[in-house]
Formats: sequence, C-alpha cells, structure tokens
Amino acid sequence: MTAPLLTMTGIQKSFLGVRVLHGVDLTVRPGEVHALVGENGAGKSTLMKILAGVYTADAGTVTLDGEPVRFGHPAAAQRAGVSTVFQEFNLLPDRTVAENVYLGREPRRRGMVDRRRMVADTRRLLEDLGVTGLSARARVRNLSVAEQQIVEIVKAMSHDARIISMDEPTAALAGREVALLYRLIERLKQLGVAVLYVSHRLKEIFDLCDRVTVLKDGALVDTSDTADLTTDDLVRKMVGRSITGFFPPKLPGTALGDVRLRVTGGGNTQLDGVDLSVRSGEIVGFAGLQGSGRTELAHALFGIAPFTVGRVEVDGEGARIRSPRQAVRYGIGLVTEDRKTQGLALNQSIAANARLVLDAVRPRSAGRAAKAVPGLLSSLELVARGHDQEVRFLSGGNQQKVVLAKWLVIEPRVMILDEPTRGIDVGAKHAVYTLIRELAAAGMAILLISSELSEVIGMADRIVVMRDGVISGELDAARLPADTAEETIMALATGQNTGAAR
Amino acid sequence: MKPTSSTATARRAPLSTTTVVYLALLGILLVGGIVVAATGDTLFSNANLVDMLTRSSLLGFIAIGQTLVILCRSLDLSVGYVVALSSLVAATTMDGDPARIPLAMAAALGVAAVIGLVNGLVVTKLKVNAFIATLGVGLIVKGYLDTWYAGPAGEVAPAFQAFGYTRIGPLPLSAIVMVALAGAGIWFLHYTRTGHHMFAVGGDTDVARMSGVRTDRTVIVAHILCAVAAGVAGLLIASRFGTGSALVYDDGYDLESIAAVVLGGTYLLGGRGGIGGTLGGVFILATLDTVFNVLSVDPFIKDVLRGVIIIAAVAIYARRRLTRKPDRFGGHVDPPPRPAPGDGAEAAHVKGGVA
Amino acid sequence: DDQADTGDDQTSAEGDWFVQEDFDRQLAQRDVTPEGSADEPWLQAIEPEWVDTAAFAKEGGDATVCFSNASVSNPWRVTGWITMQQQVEVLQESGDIGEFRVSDAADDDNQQISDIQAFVDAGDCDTIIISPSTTATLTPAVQAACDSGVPVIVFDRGVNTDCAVTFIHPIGGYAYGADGAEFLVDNLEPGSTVLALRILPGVDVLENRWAAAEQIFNDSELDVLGFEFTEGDGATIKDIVTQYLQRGDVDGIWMDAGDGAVAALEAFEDAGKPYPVMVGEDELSFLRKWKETGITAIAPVYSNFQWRTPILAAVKILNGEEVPSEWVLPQDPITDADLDEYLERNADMPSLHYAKFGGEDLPGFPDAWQDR
Amino acid sequence: MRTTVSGITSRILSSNATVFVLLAVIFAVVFALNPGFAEPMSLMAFVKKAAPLILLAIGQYFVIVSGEFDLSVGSLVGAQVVIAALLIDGNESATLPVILLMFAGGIVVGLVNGLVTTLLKVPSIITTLGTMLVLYGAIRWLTGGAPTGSLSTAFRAAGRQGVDDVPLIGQLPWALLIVLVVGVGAVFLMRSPWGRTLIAVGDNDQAARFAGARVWWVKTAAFTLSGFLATGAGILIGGYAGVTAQVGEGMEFTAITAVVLGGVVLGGGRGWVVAAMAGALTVEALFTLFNQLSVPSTVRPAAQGLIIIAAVAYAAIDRARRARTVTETHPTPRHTDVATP
Ligand SMILES: Nc1ncnc2c1ncn2[C@@H]1O[C@H](COP(=O)(O)OP(=O)(O)OP(=O)(O)O)[C@@H](O)[C@H]1O
Ligand SMILES: Nc1ncnc2c1ncn2[C@@H]1O[C@H](COP(=O)(O)OP(=O)(O)OP(=O)(O)O)[C@@H](O)[C@H]1O
Ligand SMILES: O[C@@H]1[C@@H](O)[C@H](O)OC[C@H]1O
Ligand SMILES: [Mg+2]
Ligand SMILES: [Mg+2]
Repeated sequence: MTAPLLTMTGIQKSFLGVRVLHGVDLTVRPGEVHALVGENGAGKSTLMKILAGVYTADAGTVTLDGEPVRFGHPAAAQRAGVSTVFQEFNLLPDRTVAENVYLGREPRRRGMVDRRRMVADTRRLLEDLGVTGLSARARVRNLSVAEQQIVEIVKAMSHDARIISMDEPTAALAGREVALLYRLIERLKQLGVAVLYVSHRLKEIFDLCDRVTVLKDGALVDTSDTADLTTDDLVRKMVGRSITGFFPPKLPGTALGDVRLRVTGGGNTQLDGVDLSVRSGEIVGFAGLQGSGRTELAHALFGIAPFTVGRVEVDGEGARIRSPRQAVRYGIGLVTEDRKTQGLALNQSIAANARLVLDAVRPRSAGRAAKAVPGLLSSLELVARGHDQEVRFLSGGNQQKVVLAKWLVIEPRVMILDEPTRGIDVGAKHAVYTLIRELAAAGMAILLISSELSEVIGMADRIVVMRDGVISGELDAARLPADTAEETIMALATGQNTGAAR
Repeated sequence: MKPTSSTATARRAPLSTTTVVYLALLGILLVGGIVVAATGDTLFSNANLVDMLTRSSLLGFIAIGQTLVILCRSLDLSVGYVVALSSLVAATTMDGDPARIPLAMAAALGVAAVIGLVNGLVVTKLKVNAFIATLGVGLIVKGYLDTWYAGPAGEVAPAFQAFGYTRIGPLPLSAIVMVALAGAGIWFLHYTRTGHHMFAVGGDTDVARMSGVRTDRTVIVAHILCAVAAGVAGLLIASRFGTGSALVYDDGYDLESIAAVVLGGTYLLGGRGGIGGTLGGVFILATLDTVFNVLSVDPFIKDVLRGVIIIAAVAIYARRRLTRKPDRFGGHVDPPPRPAPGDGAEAAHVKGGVA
Repeated sequence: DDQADTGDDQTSAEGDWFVQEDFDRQLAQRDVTPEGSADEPWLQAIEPEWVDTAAFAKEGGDATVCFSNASVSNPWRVTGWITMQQQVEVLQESGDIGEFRVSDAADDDNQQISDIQAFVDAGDCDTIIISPSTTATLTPAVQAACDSGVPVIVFDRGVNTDCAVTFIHPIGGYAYGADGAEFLVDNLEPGSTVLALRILPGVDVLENRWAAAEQIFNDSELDVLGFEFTEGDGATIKDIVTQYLQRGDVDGIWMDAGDGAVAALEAFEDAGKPYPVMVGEDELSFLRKWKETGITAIAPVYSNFQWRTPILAAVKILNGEEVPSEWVLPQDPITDADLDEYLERNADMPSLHYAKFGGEDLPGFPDAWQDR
Repeated sequence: MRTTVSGITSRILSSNATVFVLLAVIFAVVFALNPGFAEPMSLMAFVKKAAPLILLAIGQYFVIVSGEFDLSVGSLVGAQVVIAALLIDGNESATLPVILLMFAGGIVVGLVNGLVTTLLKVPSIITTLGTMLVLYGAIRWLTGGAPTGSLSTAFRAAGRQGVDDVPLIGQLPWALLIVLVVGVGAVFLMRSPWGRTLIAVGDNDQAARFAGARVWWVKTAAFTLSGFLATGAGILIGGYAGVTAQVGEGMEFTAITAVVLGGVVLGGGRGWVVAAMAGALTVEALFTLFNQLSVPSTVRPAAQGLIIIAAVAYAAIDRARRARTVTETHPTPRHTDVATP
C-alpha cells in the first residue's frame, strides 16, 4: 500500500457557534478515487472547503505528502497541488474557456500575458483529458452545463493538481454527460491524480470510486473499500436508520378528489408532450436526473417559461398561464429550488417575506389576509428572534419555512414544491414532510420535485419520471416493490434498461 | 469521446457587440451623410472629418479610462474635475517654459493618479458605493479648484500647443494619440494580468477572489488608470487652451463618458465590453455632433436628439438577447412567446439524444 | 496693451483680477462722450482708433458670415442673440450678407475651439465673428483664425491677442462693478452693511466687476458682510439672503449680474425687513420690481445692444470701411431718472428681457423678442 | 406594524441612525452659533427652502429602493417651472389648469423613464440621463434659451406663503404642510402592499416576480411617483424663488446624495423613507451650517464631499458590524443548516 497523499485528522469546524464538523479524519492515496458521502448538511462541502483553503479548520491537521499544510486562500491550496471543483459554479460566463482556466495565473512572456500559450495549454489540457470539440476560445456563457463542468475540471487540472476534489460534479449533468465525466475521471486516475468525489448518486460511487468515507451529522462514520460494500450497507451507514420509517404516514381522512391540475400535450423549447394530471389530495413525485426538465416543468406550469403548446386546466377549466402572477391567480404556488435567488428577499423581514405574495397579487385583501401570518409561522415552528428579523439571518430550514408560509397564506389549490428539502437538515425535513401530508389532507394537489429518490418514494402517491424534457414513465408508488423501487426509477431516468444501481 | 460540444462554435453569438457598435457607427455615418448631402453639403469633406476626429479626442481619452472602471463594475463621476485640475497643474507647472514640459506632464498625470488612488481606496476600503464615492471626491476637487484657481491660470509652452493643434496629414495629432491610447488600453486589457483581472472582478468578484485575484488592488488600479486617462484629457485641454482652466468641469464629461462607454457596448454592471467598443461609441457621438454642426441644428435640439439616440441605441443592444440554455425542442414555437432577435437561430439547434 | 477686459496681469497687489490701469481707464471712459449718433448707441465708439480694412474688401455682397457663439445659456445672451439675428435678417434682405453660419459651443471652451477650427477649415467664411467663452482659453484658436487671413471680429468677452480686426465691447466689467458700488457708497450711511452676490468664480468679465467693487468698498466706510456664489439660481439667492437677514441687518446688496435680483428682494419681504439699497441690472424683472416697490436702486448695464455691432462691423469690413480696432461701446446704467422711460419702451417684453437691447428699430420688433 | 411613538423611536434607533445623529449635531452647532436660527420664523424659512429637496428625495427614494436611479429630476424641476411661467404668464386664472398640466407632464416623464427602463431594459442611469438631456434641450428650445413669462401670485403661494397669524410661529408655511402630508403619505405608501412589493423588488426582483409581482409595473410606478413629486418640488421651488434660468440644475445629484445620506442603499432593497427625508434635511442643514460658519463659498463643495463620504463610509462599516453582531447574538438556532452570508 502506498503512503497517503493527503491526510486530514481531527478536523473540527463551527459556524456561529454551531459545530458542523466534529473531528473528521480522512486519507487519500495517490491515484485513487475517494468518495465522500453523507446526507445533506453532513459536512461534506465544509470539509472540502477546508481542504481548499476557503475555510480554516478550528482544530485538526492537514498533511500533504506527510508535510503539515495550512492553506489561507484557495490560491495557496492550488499552488500546493490541491484543486477543487466547487458545488457552485465558479466560472466567468463572459470570458473564454482559456481565460477562465488560467484566471489569476495567466502565463506571461516578457511581462505580457501569453494568450497564445494560454490557449495552447488549455487545448493540451483538453486533449490530455480526451476532450474534443470544445474550443479553448469559446465563451463559457455559450457552453452547456456539462461543458462548463469540463472547464471547471480543466481549470482544476491546470494547476498541476495532484489531488482534485469535486463537490457533486454530476449534480447538473444529464445521463449522457455523466458518462463523459466518468471518462475524465478515468483519465485523471491514469495521470496519477487523486480525486476526492462527493456525490449523492450511489451508482456513481460504485462505478467510480475505490474507497468511500461516510459522514453523518459532521462526524466520521467510517472509510471502507467500495468493493466490500453493498448499496444497502452504504445507505445504512449514511442514514443510520430505515428510510421508510422516516417519512410520516398519510394523515387519516386524506382522500383523492377530482383532478385539480391537468396538462395535455404541454411543450415548449425545453419540454415536449407533457401529459399530466394531479388530483386534489394527491402527492405526485417528480424524479429524474439533474437537468431532466423537472424545474422547467414547474416553470412552465407557473408561467415563468410558459408552455407554448398544449393545454392546461385547473379544476376543469382551461387556464392561460403566461406569468407567475396569473399562476397565483389560478391558485398555484411554487416553492422554488433556489431559495436565496428566487424565493426570498433576504434583506426584508420574515413578516414582509411571508406576506409578499399577498402584497404583490392581492393588495386589496392583503392586510386582512396577512393577519394569518403569525399563526401560520408558529404552526410551522419557525425559530426566530421575532417576525421583524431579516430573513438573511435565519438558518436555511427556517428560511424554507418562511417560503412555505408565503404560499400557504394564499391557500393555493395546487402547490409545486421544487426540491423543498434541499439544504435543510433532518429535523427540518421531517417538519416539511409532515406539512406536505397536512396540505394533501386539506385537499391541495401537490407536485413534489426532488432529487432524493427516497423522498419521492417515501412521500408520493404517484411518481413521474422525467428524462431530457419528456415524461419517461409513471409509477404507482403503492405498487412499487420496495427493494427495486430505486432501480426502476433510475432506469427510467437514465434510459438504461438494466437495473442500474447495485 | 464525443461530447455534446461539437456545436459550441455553431452556437456562438452571431455578432459581437463591438461589431454591432461599428455597424451602428456606419449606419449613422451613412444616414448623416445622406441627410447632409440632401442639404447640398458633404459630410465626408476633409474639414468635417478633421472636425469629427478632433471632437472625439477629448471625450475619447476620458471614455477610455471610464471603460476600465466600468469593466470593474465601478464608476467615476470625478473625471471632469480631474481634467480641470490636471490642465491647471500642467499649465502652471510649465509656465511657458518648454524645458518644463516633461515635468509639467508628469506633475499633471501624477496628481490625476493620486485622485484615482483616492477614488479606488474609498470604493474598496471604505466600501462607499462608487457613485457616491467619486461624486464626493469630485466635490472635494471642485472645492480646491474654486478656492485656488479663480479662472484660467498658467501658460503652456508654445511647443506644447502642438498636441492640440498639429495635424499629420488630415489627422489631428490629438486624435492619433487618442487612438494610440485606445490601442494601448486594448493591449492592456488583452495582454496584462491586471487587464484580465478587471473583467474577472467586474464579472464576479467572488469567482475572481477564489481564483487568487487581488480584487481590491485591481479596482484601485482601474481607478488610477481612469484618472490618468482623464489627466491626459487635461493635458489636451491645456494645450488647446494655452492655459489651464477650472471651468471645464462643468462641461458634462462625467455622464457623457459613461454614455459613450455604454453606447460602446460595455455592460454597466461590469465584466463585459471593452475599449474598442468605447472608441466606436465616442465616434458615434462625435459624428452626431459634426452632423448637427454641419446642419446648423439648434444647440438645444442637439441635446434632445442626443438623449433620444443614446436611449435608443442602448435599447437596441439590450434587445440582443444573451445566449442562454440551448433549446431542447425546436418545433414548439408556433405562437412564439416573445419574438426576439436570435430566437430563430437558436431554435434551429435541437439538442440530440431525445428518442 | 489695449485689450481692456483681459485678466492676464496677475501680479497686481489687489488680487488676481485687479489691474489698476484698466480700472482707471474704464472709470474714466464712463465720462467720455462717444463718437457717433446717440440714436444708434451700437454704432457709437469711445476714443476709437480707426483701422483701415481695405485689404478685406469683398466685391458683390452676399458674404458668408460665420459666427462662433459661446452659448445662449443665460437670458442676457438670449436677448442679444435675438437682436443679432434680427440685424442679420436686415442685411440679408439688403444683399450684404448671404449665408449666416452659426455654431454654438454650449459654454464648452474646447467645443468652441473646434467650432472655430471648423470655420477656418471650411475655408469659405468671409468673416468670422467670435463671442469667446473664456478669454484666456480661446486665445490660441482666435489667433489661428486670424492667421488664416479671414477678418476676425471678437465681441463681448475678449481674448489675449489683438489680432482681430476689431474687438467690440461695452466699457467693461470694472465700470459695471463700479457703477453699483459707487451707488451704494453714495446712498448708504457709513458703517452700513453690504452683501455681495456673485454668480460663479473664474469668469473674467464677472471677476472684473467684483474686483472694481471690492476696490471701491475698501476705500469706503461700508461694512461688506461677505460675498457668496449663487450660480444665478433664485432659490440659492433667496436662501442666502434670508440667512444673512437672520443674523443681522443687510442695508445694501451688490450683485455682479442682475439675474435673481428679485429673489434677493423677496427675501427681505418674506423676512419682514425693510428693502436694501439695491444694485441690479437692466433686466426687466428687476426694473419692474424696482418700480413697484419704489426702492433706492441702480441698474448697471452691460450694453446688450453690442450684439448688433459685430454684424454691422462685418459688413463695414467687407466693404473696406474703417472700424475702430477696439470698439468700445457706451455703457450707461439705468437710474431712477430714466427708469420709467425704459419700462415704457419695453412694456410688452418678457421679464427676463434686457432693457438696453437696442433693437427697437429692427423690423422684427417687438414680436421676435416677445415670443421667442 | 406598530404606529406608536415608541415604534418610530425604535425604528430610528434600529435603522441606521447616522443621519439622525448627523442632523441633530448640525442643528445643535447652528443653534449654538446663532440662537436666532432657533426662532420659529427662521426655522420656517429653513423649511420653505428645504421643502423642494425633501419632495425630490422622497421621489428618488422610491426609485432607489427599487434598485434604480432617476437622474432626470433636476431637469424635470427646471422644465416644470419654466413651462409654468410660459403658460401662466402672470395670468392668475391659468394657475390651476397649468398646475394640473404640470402634474400630467411629470407623470408622463416618469412613465417613460419607467417603461424604457423595465420594458426596453435600458439601465436606468442611461434612461434618465437621456430624459435629462431631452428635457433640458426641449425646454430651452421651446423658450429660446431663457425662461419667458412669469408665475402668478397664486402659483407662488405654495412655496412662498402660508397660514398667517398662527400663534407662536407666526406663519405656518404651506410648504411645511405639503411636506408633512406627502411624508406621511409616503410612510403609509411604503407600508401598503405596493410599498412592500417595491422594496422586495429592489431587494430581489426575481423572487418578487416569482411571488406574482409585476416588476415592470412596480418600478414604473416608482419612476412615475418620482416624476410626480419632482413636479411638486418644481411648484414649491418656483413658488419660493420665482423663475430663473438655472432652476433645478444639479438637483438630481443633491437628491441622490440626500437619499444615500439617509442610509438608503444604492442598488435597492434597503432604507426607510423617513431617513431619506432626514437626509434631505441634513443636506440643507449642512448648507446652512456652512453659511453660519462663514465657510468661504468656494470651500463648501469640498467640505460637502468629505462629509458625504465620511457619513456613507461610516454607515457602510457600521452596517457590516451590525450584521455581524446580530448574527453572533442571535440565539442558537435549532436548525443551523445553511450558510449565512
Ligand atoms: N445552460 C443553462 N443556462 C442557464 N440555466 C440553466 C441551464 N441549464 C439549466 N438551467 C436552469 O437550471 C435549472 C434546472 O433545469 P432542469 O429543469 O433542466 O433540471 P431539473 O430536472 O429540474 O433538475 P434540478 O434538480 O437541478 O432542478 C432550471 O432552472 C434551468 O432553467
Ligand atoms: N458559511 C456557513 N455558515 C453557517 N453555517 C454553514 C456554513 N456553511 C455550511 N454551514 C452549515 O454546515 C453544515 C454542513 O454543511 P455542508 O455544506 O458542508 O453540507 P454538505 O454535506 O455539503 O451538504 P449537501 O449534500 O447538501 O451539499 C450545514 O448544517 C450547513 O448549514
Ligand atoms: O455672458 C455674460 C453675461 O452672462 C453677463 O451677464 O454679462 C457678460 C456676458 O459676457
Ligand atoms: Mg454540499
Ligand atoms: Mg430542478
């Protein structure tokens, strides 16, 4: 066994007095692909950012080649051969591929930036990684998400990296593009580069990784060879309990009523042939890979990027929804997948955010209707100093509750939840699930988009699977055999016929 | 490996913004030429050409500098005051003595650089919004000017007047210097790290910082260069006036230079654009002025037309939609949601892999 | 040096803008009887030195007259500009002038330099009239225009070169400033307080006015409370005067231009204070207020009719007739004695019109000045 | 929301208090230098002078808090006064129709600014720079370069007159009443659904749009209010001092400065309209202070520049500090799952 390239020992980190990493250990060997897995909020990204020099650890040591290191800035880590592809995109859309790759370290010749060399080097890096057809001079804005991902990896490689950490690199990739990433990683391995790989997709872990480290609630569970693990083992390590028991049962009295929302032949530039119906009291789950078009579907229904063909009906009546405002008028609510940029006015108070829809769409009755806000917030168990606190000071789970309150106060007929539990912790999640059950019981039609398969399986009455902008299948949750549910869905989502996950 | 990207080149925007700016310039030259011809004159006479180029020089210097700060997502409203101050510093330092020309130039540009430095520091370190910061610094300089220079002061050496009055062939020297400075600016943005970093800082400060760019330093440098460019404009003023003058600060160069930059296609929120476009923007404004002049348009109507044309031009740029996520399904545009230029081209691209 | 209004001598003891010699000469010129008919003050000249212009004579009339105007950015210039256009019309009718080509620099010196250059480059101006924006800064451009061989006429503000065939102007800023200051000295008790309101610093015609006034106040027993720049803005003027009144009495007001004189008087009204002894200008708003309130006042005049003279001079020059090399026009303040006369003559004129505009005999009178 | 006095006090204390402190300090110094200034009559004179800027600042506040700029208000004020003089020309009976026409004109200018900015996507700094040029040129073209005509006595009443023979203060200026009414109106407007939506739009226009707000309309309404209030400012300033050619010039920058001094953040989403009004008062008080201190006219811009930079820098740094303490003293949340910026 080779000497470890990287060791992290006893890493601790707190934010605002809350410890999120409790002494984590991690070793990475040269040329290995090492998976880092765990639930949302387990601390994966935090650990990676400490390695990358974005955060400094409160305690613990990092050694590289046996030498203790301490990176104060990402640039310092990169100089030492530690590169990171962050969870959020880190590129300048208006600059070229080459300019992005060499940002901050543009090669110079006689004091001048050597553009030719920059392009040539980028091209060589692309070739080294076996990427063809991606121009070093192309503007990043014009690239697909997958191509942008490649640029990020090339940028990481350009530092002569010996270890690259990738935080959910496939999060934005569709099935075919994941294959490209597989090839890239294969290639990195050949080049002797170690890869620290974070993903929620277990299939990838087994396909790609040599070893896997599991984090739970900021603590190390253990590290083992993937070859010695089954999917079940891994899930148990991550979650620590049976997934099914985690989701609250359907409330008594929940009844499937009439069809509240119906789409026939819906399509636009991103979607095609969408046929869909959701009944009152029903929870329809939407599964699919990132980029499969679930958010676009939500946006189409909500009038953000409306359907250009097809027909939408709400409670049996044809609905022409061309803007979010009209959607709200039809009694549709949308909890967006990105709270911060789409869901909240961060500098405004909790109360102001909670009554935003009322203020914007129903100004006349807003004052009266807003009287319900405090009660609603307390029933959601919001934790805050007071309702005049600005929402930017709230934790993510509490922020999400404010978003929910904003919609609940208008008592919508149809509620679209796009990744409603993204980035919120286990306790908050449970509260959200309970709430969803209550809404269904109250007769709302619910569309639940989630990338966490367990969530979809655990909550939905019916599961719609999407792939590349079309609905590739529909499953009745009650009839899904528990042990092969995930495989069935994944097969529909990826278009592969074989049971993909092990 | 067959990535999805064989189309990356095909998908590139059809026309760069700079091209559009120069097309607009061409259009205005054409329309202006025809209108002028209709009145029995010619726009493309030597005299008018010289006039056009001369008019563009002063604004050109200022707008070149303004481009740099705007690229960094900042702004400089103090340029008019810097022009005035540097013209005075140059003229009073020179005091008619040709031997003191280099000293005077250095002093003028040095003082300009100091003001730029102050602007940069107030914006980055004191975190004052650039609009207020540079407005405030401008007021401070104005106070100094009004207190210490009641009227024109100093005298430039006769040789120095060459900068403002000499022509090489039909070309005014000042215009040649201005275009050369623009060239230097373009070179700077293309071939220096700091230049590259200006795009990065303006595009996304966090990305720049994460990539190891010293963001504050970059913004400060942009402000210094902007002020120095305004300082060069001050030198041109001094050479044309034969003296230094405080009152030039009232001539509206601050807002006009911003308009020229935006007309040149640089994005007001930073990160996108360049000096080539700005030069086009400056020429557009100069052409308008010359056409108005040849046509003897009432000076007040000039302002009206200028206002309308600036808004219209920027509106046209804004309509040029940025390339976004490629379409998956091209056929579904029967009632197009909102016809925008570029839609057709993009709709033609159908992403493969479905069915 | 016979250029009266220039401020190039900065070494005098009294400050940048005071030149004793010019001060003395201008004050004396007020008492000189000008040559020429008093019915046409715009053709009168004080102590002229005639120059021969035969070299510029042009056959056949129809001359192209080019005019580079600093701006029409204040009421004084607006009034004069109308007068000038009316004068041009007369001469176009008579066939003396063909094309009248104008560029307006909107108070931008650099723009005006370009404008003059454009005239020179165009090569077809028979004469170039220049109303310079700023004395010192326009000098090189005017010099270049002279060097091109075209006869150049400068009026209003001067330049630091006497290359122009003629430089037309009223007596000047010192005389203007002195008229008001002397009036205050004569009409106020010693020890009275005076507030000076100025438009903006750095413009020589205006600086000279203040320099003369300051000189006279220094030699008097008046107490000058201070001077303030107002940019000619009524609200600023009213506010500043109001504040001075809150601190104490103001017995006299001296202004370097009459814009906003009414606002200054209103400040006294609104504060319930007695009117001051007032220096305004021959702007009708002020003259009317003067009449209405019966205050003790004077209206110094910076003869607006001078806008006719350059056009007439151009025709003279192109006819080869001689003109004064420095054409000093009379500049008599309006006093209590002739207030009524000027009010009557301008009864239908707008309030921002200048009483001594001298266009009553032009065919466009009065419409051209009334509905501009 | 509480409307009580204590509510307002706590709002003053919790909002960025810089401007209120600055205002108090300036007044204290002015009173100390010249106790006469504290007399009701002097204060009322001050109010008359300050009123137009306060109206402009309120209008500018709406625009700035929605994330935009309005550079056209100075020109608009000038245009309004000049048009009023042109149309009224001393004819008392024309007063009311002309005032109505002015308001219509102001609203149209605001609408154009708003629609060009929101629908044509022209950055508002360019849009309003354009309208500034257009108004400036059009008005001078219309009048040949300098104002003609004159204002009626009735027109001038709002800016110059008041309710006479009020005990203690003598005259209660109409301008004060107008500012109070508009100010109270603005406070209520900002508490109304529209006001809340406006500030949310300035904070995050995408979130506001996704909540069903018509962003284009909300912003356009803000520009329209700005045009409307600039008209009001024009009526007050024309009333206060009559017509001069320079009226309004540069007031856009003074108004923006006032709003920013009031702690309203350029870029939108933050700030209190009362603080913006206090900012306008502070700017005017500063001019008064300079006068009382006999600061030479020429030095004043420099002092003004320094004070503005200092106040805004202090507020920016103070805000950053507050953000930190608020987070630190925040009771440990049960769920701490997401990064706080
Ligand atoms: N190239 C792109 N440029 C800009 N936005 C994009 C691009 N690709 C995707 N998006 C946006 O990202 C979001 C995800 O898109 P999509 O609907 O295809 O994925 P999804 O199945 O909902 O997956 P996810 O779980 O990531 O939301 C959408 O808001 C979409 O508009
Ligand atoms: N800057 C920050 N300030 C405060 N809390 C933070 C910050 N960054 C992360 N946290 C918290 O630290 C915990 C770990 O977050 P981290 O992003 O590392 O999780 P993760 O394992 O990457 O989750 P995911 O799978 O959702 O990406 C979370 O509770 C998160 O809310
Ligand atoms: O233009 C100037 C005018 O404003 C002033 O009143 O008198 C002198 C002129 O030069
Ligand atoms: Mg993460
Ligand atoms: Mg999604």
